[in-house]
Amino acid sequence: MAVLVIAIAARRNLFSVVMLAGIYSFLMASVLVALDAVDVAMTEASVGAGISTVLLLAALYLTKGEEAKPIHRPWLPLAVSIVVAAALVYGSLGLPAFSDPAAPIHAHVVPRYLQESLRETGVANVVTAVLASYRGYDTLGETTVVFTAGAGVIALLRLRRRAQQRKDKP
Amino acid sequence: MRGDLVLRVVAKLFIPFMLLFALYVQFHGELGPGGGFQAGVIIAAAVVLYALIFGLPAARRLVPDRVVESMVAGGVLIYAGVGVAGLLLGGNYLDYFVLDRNPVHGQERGIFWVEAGVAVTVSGVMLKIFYMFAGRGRDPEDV
Amino acid sequence: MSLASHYAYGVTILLMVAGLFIVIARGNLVKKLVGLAIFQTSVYLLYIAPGKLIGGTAPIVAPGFAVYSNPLPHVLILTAIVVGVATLALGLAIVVRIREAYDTIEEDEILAADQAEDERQR
Amino acid sequence: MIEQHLPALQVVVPLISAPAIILVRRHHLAWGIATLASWAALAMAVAIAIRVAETGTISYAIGSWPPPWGIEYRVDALNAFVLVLVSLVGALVMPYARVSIAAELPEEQEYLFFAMYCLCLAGLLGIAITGDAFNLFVFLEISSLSTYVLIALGRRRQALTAAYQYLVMGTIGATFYVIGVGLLYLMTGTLNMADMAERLAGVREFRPLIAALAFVTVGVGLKLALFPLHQWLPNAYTHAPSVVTAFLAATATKVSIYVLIRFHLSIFARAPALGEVPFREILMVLSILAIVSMSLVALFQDDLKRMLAYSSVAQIGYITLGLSLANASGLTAAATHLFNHGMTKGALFLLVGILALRCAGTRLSQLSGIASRMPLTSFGFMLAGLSLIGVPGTAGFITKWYLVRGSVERGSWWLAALVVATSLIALGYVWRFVEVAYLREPHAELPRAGEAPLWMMVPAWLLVAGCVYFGLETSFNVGYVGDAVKLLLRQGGA
Repeated sequence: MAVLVIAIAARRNLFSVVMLAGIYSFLMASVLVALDAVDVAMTEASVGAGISTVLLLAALYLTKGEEAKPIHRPWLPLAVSIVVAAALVYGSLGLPAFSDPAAPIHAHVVPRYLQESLRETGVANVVTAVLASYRGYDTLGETTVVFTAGAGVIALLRLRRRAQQRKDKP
Repeated sequence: MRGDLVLRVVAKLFIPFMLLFALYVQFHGELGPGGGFQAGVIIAAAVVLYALIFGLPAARRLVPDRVVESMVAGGVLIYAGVGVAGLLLGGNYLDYFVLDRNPVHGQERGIFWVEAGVAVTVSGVMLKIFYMFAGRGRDPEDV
Repeated sequence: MSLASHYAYGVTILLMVAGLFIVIARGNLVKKLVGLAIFQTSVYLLYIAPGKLIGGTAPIVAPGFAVYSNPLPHVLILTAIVVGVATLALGLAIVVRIREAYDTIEEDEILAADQAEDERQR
Repeated sequence: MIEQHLPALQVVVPLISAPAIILVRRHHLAWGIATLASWAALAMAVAIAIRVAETGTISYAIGSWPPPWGIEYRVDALNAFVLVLVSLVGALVMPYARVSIAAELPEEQEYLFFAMYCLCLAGLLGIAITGDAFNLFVFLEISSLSTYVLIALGRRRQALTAAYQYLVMGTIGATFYVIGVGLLYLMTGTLNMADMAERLAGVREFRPLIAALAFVTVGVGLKLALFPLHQWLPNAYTHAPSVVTAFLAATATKVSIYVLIRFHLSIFARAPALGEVPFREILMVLSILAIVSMSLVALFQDDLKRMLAYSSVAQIGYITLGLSLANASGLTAAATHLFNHGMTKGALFLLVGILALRCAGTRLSQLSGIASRMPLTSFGFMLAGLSLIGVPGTAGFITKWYLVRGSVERGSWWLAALVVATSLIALGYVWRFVEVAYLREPHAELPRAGEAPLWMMVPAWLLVAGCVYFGLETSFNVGYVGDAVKLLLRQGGA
């Protein structure tokens, strides 16, 4: 995966960048399956590798396929990235070890979901139970986010030619 | 590509199964992985496949823009409406317990409708976005 | 606290920073969005990886299993994925409009066009 | 029975009206629904604020799942105050939007604008009211996505680039926030803010907490245009439609500041980790840099909208300066300035919108002698400008007074002097408008039409009147904020 990301950074043909990003999503999905997150993996595969790729290709069709050569030297971005990485490494050193059942995330809040959800909601898939019931309000928010994006795309792309010309010549 | 007989036949065979699979994912979400979001994506994908093979205008006749826009808004209204129903029946917002005399059945009913709302909005939005992007380049006056 | 136990975090951090770098360093508007998507995707690992319990199974209650991986991060990340794709769609719509208005999707060329316009108005 | 459910309805009413608007599609009806929703939101916010003042903190469990398993809405004096501010500005800009949007947008886009506006309002209210750290992220994204669209609807093509720039920076900010919350979740196992605060007190491993706080601060800092993360703001404010600029300037950054306050002062209140890193000192240095540099930049702007945008970044600096003082006066200054500056900037941007509607543009050179044609607008601008400077008798003065007091209490006389000195720079840029408007010969291209319709004048003047009223009558904002500050300091165990 790391190799892929570096390839994405280096490639200037946008078409291959999009393809590589799709492969990246698939790899991510398989890693997620390995981590027992089947619902997430399914979504990532359909969204990351499916929808995103289609959207990017459609957008590329409407724009152009090559990236111009970067002019400035990437020192500032590099510096920012290194600072962020340092902060993350610093923070992650104090985190609980991988697969430690005593870690707070396994000990607090979650046990009720795992033990009670079948009895309380009648749903065997705990992810669905938490998603739609315990934290159903988040999902309402999520649906609204999708709705916002949809309405936003309508608002942005519905413009007729007339309105655009006015925009071109301010 | 639009004239290819094999493609047309295969697509016609394929699309009903995709829709069926979407329904499976939708209703099976309580037992296995899946749910409204994934089902919505699959429904949208089926129509997108139809558009790719029979052309965008044909797909737009099959599922007109007005319907899609109503779906975009309708899903959110269904979801939020379940919440309001909870309020009206004397519970808190998004309270599913009060939706049925048996609280567990109430939960199941609430989850069912909520997932349906998600699926409707998601498929509507995905389809709308596809129409928007795909229709943009082909507009005769917009080259 | 062995090195192996933090391997997952290491990978996550690497991916995250690479995505962030693409966003800031690249001038092409589409590529920036791809970088943004990678940046967001890598955050998923930060949530999901610690939720895994070795020997555990996916959190679907069934007889015969006692140890499940943590479902809460899965729920959160499902939401995050959806938010990510919504952002991407909106971003691309804006890019398409920018392309129509400026005839380019390179940041430098857009800046130059804006400056030229400012000069004219003065 | 209904009062009990107000916290949920507060957010849900504007949220439901957005899809309803998409369904009806007619732009007059769309305006009607949006207006109804925003005035209803105002009424509910006031009702909630009164209840909080009477009975103390309200907790509302959504879906009847008890926290921390379900999502909790938790309203105390601080967020009730923010709710009132957001919904007040939201309600006031609606009549204005009726005329201004008809003038700035093609008719087929109007209903979409109002839908986006409702979503943005719902998102901002949701951020302010929620007691769950991840739910906050979801509503942050609702408000952000709709904001990007609202900005991109601006008339000129620069609006698109401004929206894109904001989209990229805003998404990085939101992702940073998620990283921060993720780290907190890994250390505490909970997402509920109150629960988190309690459990943080017991966490002994400092490093993830410090990293988490840093990520949340930077992430929210991007949204609130904390210097030097403010690059998106001037472009966005300059090119967005006038109503949007006024609404965002008065609310969006203020809500983000609320989030910052919430994290630093209530969630991390009892975490021993905070003492390890000089967050307050860093914040103070950044605030001072923001105030001085951005005030100077504003002084040399040619475009009125852009001048006000830079001045916003400087004013945000005053708020964070108050936070960094970390004593009662400083916090009071910060919280009252949320309200006062929201009102002042809202008024100024609404008035600039009127100028933009009537004149060729908002460059100072295009506005010379405008006072002779539009005396009410110009006079209103001057009054609100006085509040921006902080002249006694206006709302802005209250803030400056508490800031100076807070600095003196800490023994930093130089800081007090700095606050006074930078106010003089604000005097400088407000004076530039006054000079151009009142003392120059009228511009040849000035319109004959005179003042704008009442739909636009009344909301703008209500805010101007608020700037003066709240400068003389301080029982609402200082009184209410006093409660909030006491609560915050008590949570800190101080």
